[in-house]
Amino acid sequence: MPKVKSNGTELKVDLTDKEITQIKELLNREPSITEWGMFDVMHSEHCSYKSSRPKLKFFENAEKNYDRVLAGPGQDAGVIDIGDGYCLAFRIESHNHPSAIEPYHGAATGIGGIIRDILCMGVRPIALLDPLRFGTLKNNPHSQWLLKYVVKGIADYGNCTGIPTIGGEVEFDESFESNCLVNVACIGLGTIEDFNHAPSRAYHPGDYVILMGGSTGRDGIHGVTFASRTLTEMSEADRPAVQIGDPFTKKMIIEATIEAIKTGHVRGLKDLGGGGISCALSELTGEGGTGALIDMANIFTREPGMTSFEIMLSESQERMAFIVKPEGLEDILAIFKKFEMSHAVIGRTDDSGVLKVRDGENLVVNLPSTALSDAPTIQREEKSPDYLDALHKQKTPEPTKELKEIMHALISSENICSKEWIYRQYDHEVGVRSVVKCGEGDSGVLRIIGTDKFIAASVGTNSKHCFLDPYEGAKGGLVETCGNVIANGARPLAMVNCCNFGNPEKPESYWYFSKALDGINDFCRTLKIPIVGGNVSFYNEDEVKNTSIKPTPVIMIVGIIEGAENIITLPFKKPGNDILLIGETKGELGGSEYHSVIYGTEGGVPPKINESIIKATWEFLLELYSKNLVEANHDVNKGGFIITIAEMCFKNKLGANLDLTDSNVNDLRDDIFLFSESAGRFVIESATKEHDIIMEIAQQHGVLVRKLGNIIPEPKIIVRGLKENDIFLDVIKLKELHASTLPDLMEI
Amino acid sequence: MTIKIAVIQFPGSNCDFDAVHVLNNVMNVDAELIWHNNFKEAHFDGCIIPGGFSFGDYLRAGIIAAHSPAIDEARVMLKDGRPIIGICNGFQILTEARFLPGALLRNESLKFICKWVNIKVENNKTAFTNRIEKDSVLSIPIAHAEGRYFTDNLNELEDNDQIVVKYTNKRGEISEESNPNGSLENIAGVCNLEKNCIGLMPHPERASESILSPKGTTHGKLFFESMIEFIKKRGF
Amino acid sequence: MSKDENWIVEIVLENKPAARDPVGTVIQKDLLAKKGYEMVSNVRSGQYLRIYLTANDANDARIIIDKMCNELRIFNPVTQNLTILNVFKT
Amino acid sequence: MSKDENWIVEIVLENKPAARDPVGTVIQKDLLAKKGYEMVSNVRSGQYLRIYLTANDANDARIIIDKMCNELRIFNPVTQNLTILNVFKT
Ligand SMILES: Nc1ncnc2c1ncn2[C@@H]1O[C@H](COP(=O)(O)OP(=O)(O)O)[C@@H](O)[C@H]1O
Ligand SMILES: [Mg+2]
Repeated sequence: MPKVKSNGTELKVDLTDKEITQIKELLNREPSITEWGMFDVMHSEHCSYKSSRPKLKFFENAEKNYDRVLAGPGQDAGVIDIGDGYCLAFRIESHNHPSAIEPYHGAATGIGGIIRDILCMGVRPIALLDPLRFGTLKNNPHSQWLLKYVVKGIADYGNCTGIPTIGGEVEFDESFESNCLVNVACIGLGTIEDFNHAPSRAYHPGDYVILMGGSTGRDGIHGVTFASRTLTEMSEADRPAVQIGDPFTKKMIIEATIEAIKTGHVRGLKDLGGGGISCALSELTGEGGTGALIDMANIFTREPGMTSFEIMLSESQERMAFIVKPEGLEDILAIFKKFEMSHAVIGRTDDSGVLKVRDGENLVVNLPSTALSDAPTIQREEKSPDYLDALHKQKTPEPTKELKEIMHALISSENICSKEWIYRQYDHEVGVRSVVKCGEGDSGVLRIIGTDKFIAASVGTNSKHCFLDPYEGAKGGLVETCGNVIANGARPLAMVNCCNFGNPEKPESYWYFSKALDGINDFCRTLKIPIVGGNVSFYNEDEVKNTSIKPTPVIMIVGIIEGAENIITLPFKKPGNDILLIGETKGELGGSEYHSVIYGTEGGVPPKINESIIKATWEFLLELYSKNLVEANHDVNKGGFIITIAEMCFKNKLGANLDLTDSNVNDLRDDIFLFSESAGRFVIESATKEHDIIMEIAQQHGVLVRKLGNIIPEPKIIVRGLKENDIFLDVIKLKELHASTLPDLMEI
Repeated sequence: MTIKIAVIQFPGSNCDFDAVHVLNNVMNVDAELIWHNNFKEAHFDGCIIPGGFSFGDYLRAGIIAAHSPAIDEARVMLKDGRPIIGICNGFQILTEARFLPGALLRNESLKFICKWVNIKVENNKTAFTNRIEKDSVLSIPIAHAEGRYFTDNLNELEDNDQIVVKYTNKRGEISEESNPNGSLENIAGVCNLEKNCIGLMPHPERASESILSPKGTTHGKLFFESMIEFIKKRGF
Repeated sequence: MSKDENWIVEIVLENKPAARDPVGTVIQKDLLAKKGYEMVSNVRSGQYLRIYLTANDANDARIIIDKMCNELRIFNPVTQNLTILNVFKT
Repeated sequence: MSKDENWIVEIVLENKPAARDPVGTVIQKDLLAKKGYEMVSNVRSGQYLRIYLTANDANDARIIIDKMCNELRIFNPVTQNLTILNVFKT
C-alpha cells in the first residue's frame, strides 16, 4: 500500500498513485492527515463503487422511467409509491467479511446498518430478510459455528428492535466455506409526506447539524477498507475490531428519529455507516449543494484523547446525523431528551460549498463538499473462465439409485430441507402485520394496516446456476424471486440487488459480475421491473484455496397484493382438487441439486430464461387469481416439480395421485423430467370443475399447462405414467426427512 | 364514558403499538400509549405492560423496567383492584416487580422461539379469563428467549389457583413435547392472589384477528374481552 | 472521614441448582462430543459484573455493593445466588 | 508423573476494552445512576464460567482451560478477551 505524509505523520492508504496526484491537484496543497484518511475511505471500493460503477450505469434512470419510483439507485434505499399516500423503502446490503470472522456481531451489525439505511429515508422499518451462504454443514464444525452465530446475531438484533424477520434464503456450498455471505434486507413503510420530509441531503444553509445516538469510539476505523480487500490480504492484526451492536440503542434511535421526522423540522437525515462522520457529512452537503462548519469539540466521544483522524473516521455503530431547521431545534432536542439519547449540535450548514471541521484553532478538514464523492472509476478487465466449457459438457449420469431413494436424498439435502431451524429463532410476527409467515408461502406477506393492501417480499438467487452461467443465472434469480411473490398472489413492483463476487482485479471474477449485471438489466428492462437500488460486495474469496466464491447476485423483490381475498398460500388444501403444472420442463440440470446431491458434480447446462414465456406465465397466473381459480401455489425450483408437490402436501398431511403420461412433453428420461430445474414453473391447486376454463385461459396466454393428478386425503404420493416403474412415497416420511435435516446437523 | 386503558411504553418495548392497535381497532376501547416516565394511574381503568425488550433485556429481562416510576404507579392500580396484564416482556417485568410470583428464565434450548402453540385455561376466574371456559384450548403465538417459568413455591401457586394457563397439545394434554421452553409444569401464565393481575408469555394481541392466525381463530381477543367485562363489572 | 478511593468489585450471579444452568450444560455436552476433555467433570455458568466505584475502603466498597445488589435486585433471589468474587483498589 | 488433583478454574469472557459493552452501560446509566448509586462510575459485564477438572497442577489446569475455550469457540478472540480469574484446588 502506498504511504502519504502530512506534517510528519505517515499513513498507509489504499489510493492509487494517480488518485493521490489528482487529490493534491484538486486541493492545490497537501491534504491534512485527517483529509487523507477521508479520501482513503471515500475512494474505497465499498464506498465509491469504483470497479462496479461502470456497470451500474445501466441502473441509473429508474425515477425517470417509472412513475411509481420516488427514489432510485444512489439513495440510501429505493422508495416506491404504493398508492393511498403510502410509500415503501427497501434495500439490501452485504456484511460478509465481518461475519466471516465474527459471525455473531458481524451479522448483528449488518442488521443494524440496513435498519439505519431505511430509517434515513424517513420511514419506519417494518421487516427484515436474510439471504445467507455457508459451506456445507455435514462434518463441518466451522460452517455449523458460522450458521449458528449468524442466525443468533440476526435474531438478537432484529428481535430486540421489534422488526420482524419475515423471510430469507440460505444455500450451502463449499465455495462459501471460509467466506460466508451474510446479506440483509430491510423494508420500511411510511407516508409519502414522511419521505419528502427527510431527504438525505442538506439543501439549506443555516440549518443545525445534530449528531444523535451512540458515542464515537475508536472501534471500526477503516471497516470499509476491510470490506474492500480479501480476507487473506488483511492479516489478523490489520483487521479492525468487529463492531459490537447495541440493538437497544438502535430501537431508541428508531423511535426518536420517527418522532423527530413527524415534527416536520428535520430537513435532512443520514445514517453513519461506513466512513462514519466523514462520509455522512460529505454526502449531505456535497449532494445538497451546501457546505458546513463542524466543531469537533462537540462530538461526544467514548474515550478521551481521540484524534481528529479517529473521530472523523470512526465507524462506531448506532449514530445518526440530522439537519434541522433553526426554528425547530428546541423541539427536536426535546424529543432526543425524552428518549434519553445522547446528542449534540455539532455545527451548521452554510452556502460555502466547503466542508470545514475545526479542532480547536485548527481547521483539520477544509474540502469542497463534492470532492469526496467524486471518486474515479476503474475499467476492469473481463474474461470468461477457461474451466466453463468442460463443465458445460458434463452430462447427467445414468441413475444408479431408485427414484424413491433419490427423492429421499433430495428432500433431506441441506439446500432443499426445511429452514425452520432458522426462522423459529426470528420473531417474524412482531408488528401484527405478518399474514403469510415463514414456511407458509414462498414469500413473506405483510398487511398495511388501515388499507386492503399487502406487501409480498422475497430474496434469493441460485449460486450454482450463476457459477455455470452468470447471465442466465442472474435472470434465473429474478424469475425465482418474482415467482415467489407471484405464487402468493402479488404483482412484482420493484427490485434491489446485492452483488456478491470475488476479486474484481481478477478478469474472471469481473466477468461474472459483468455478465450477471447484463442479465439483471436485460430481464428487468423487458419485464418492466424498476431497479431501485443495489449493493456490491467484491473480494469474497476463499482464504485457503485462493478461489472465488460462487457468484451470487442476490435479488430482492417486493410486490403488492390488492385485497385479502387475493392472497394465495402454499399448502394443498382440499382432497379431490386438481394438481396442475404450469410451464415447460426441459432437460435443464446444470448446477442442479440432483447433480450435486446424487452425483457430487456441478456441471451441465443450467436453465435458460425466455422472457416472453415468463411474462406470459405471470399474466396467466394473475388472470387466474382475478377469477379466483387458484387454491394453492408454489413455484418450482431446486429438486424439480416433484419436490414442489411434496412440500405442498406437508402442512395439511395430504397426498397426491399423479399420472404423468401426457406431461413429459419433451420425452425426457424419468429422472431428468422429475428433477429438472427449468425456470418459471409453478404447481397450483385448483378445483376440478375449473379445469376447462383454466386450460382455455392458458391457451390464450400461450402457456403450457398440464394436469398432473389430484390431491388425495391419504398422506402418500403415487406417481404413475413414467417410462419406468411407478413410485410410491410416504408423505409423513418425506416431511420428517425435510424437517429433521437442519436440527440434526446443528444440534449434534 | 369509555373505558381507558394505558399501554405503557418502556425504552425497548416493541409490542406496544400492537397492543394499542388491537385495543383501539379490534376491541374498540380507548387505549393510549404512554411513555413510562409520564404514566399517571389515576386516568386509567386498566393497564397493559406490553412485550419487547425493555432496556434491551440487559442484566435480566424485565429487571430494569421494574424499577421505573411507571411500576410505582401501576402498584397503586394493583392495590386498587384494577386489571393489569403483562405480556411476554411485560410478564417478566411484573415478576421482577413482584406483582406476580416466580421468575422467567432463559429457554431450555437457549434459543429464541417464535411459534404458535396451544394453551389450556386452568383458571377462568381472573380479570383476563372470565370470558373463557375452563379447560378450553387456545391457539396463540409465543416469541421469547426468556420464558421458562420457574418458582420455588409451586404448591402455594396451585393451592391459591394462581396458574392461569399451561402449554398443552391440541387436545389439552400436558406433555413434555408441548412445553416449548422448559417451563415448570408447562406454566405459560400466572396471576396474583387477588386475580386482577396476570402475566402471559404468549401474545394475545397477535392472536386477536383471524387474518393473522394460521387457523383463522381469534382466541387472543378473549383475554381483552374478559378485561373489558371485568372493568364493566367493577364500574368505571 | 471519606477517602474516596477508586475500587473495583467483581460479582457473579449464578442460577440456583433448582433453576438449572442450561449454558453450563451445553458446554459440557459439547465437551463430551469433543474427545480429549475427559478431565473436565463439570461446568457452571454465571453472569459476571465488574463494578467501578469510589469508596472509603474495601469494606465500604463491599457494603455498598451488597446493599445495591439487594436493594435493586441485581440478582433475583428466587432463582439466583450472588457472590462477591473480589474487591480491589485500582 | 501425573498427580490428578481436583482443580477449579474460574474464567470470565468479556468484550475487549476498546469495544462497547452495552449491557454494562445500561446497568450503570439506567439503573444504578437513577437509583442513587452515583459512586459507581462504570460497569462492565461478562460471561463467567467455573470449570471443575483434574489436572497435574495449577499451570496444567490453566493450559487445559485456555485450549478448551479456544477449541470449543467458547469465546471469539476477535471481539472478546478471556481472563482466568482464579485457579484453586478443591
Ligand atoms: N435465512 C432465512 N431466514 C428466514 N427465513 C428463511 C431463511 N431461509 C429460508 N427461510 C424461509 O423458509 C421458507 C422456505 O424457504 P425456501 O426453501 O428458500 O423457499 P422456496 O421454496 O421458495 O425455495 C420461506 O418461508 C423462507 O422465507
Ligand atoms: Mg419458492
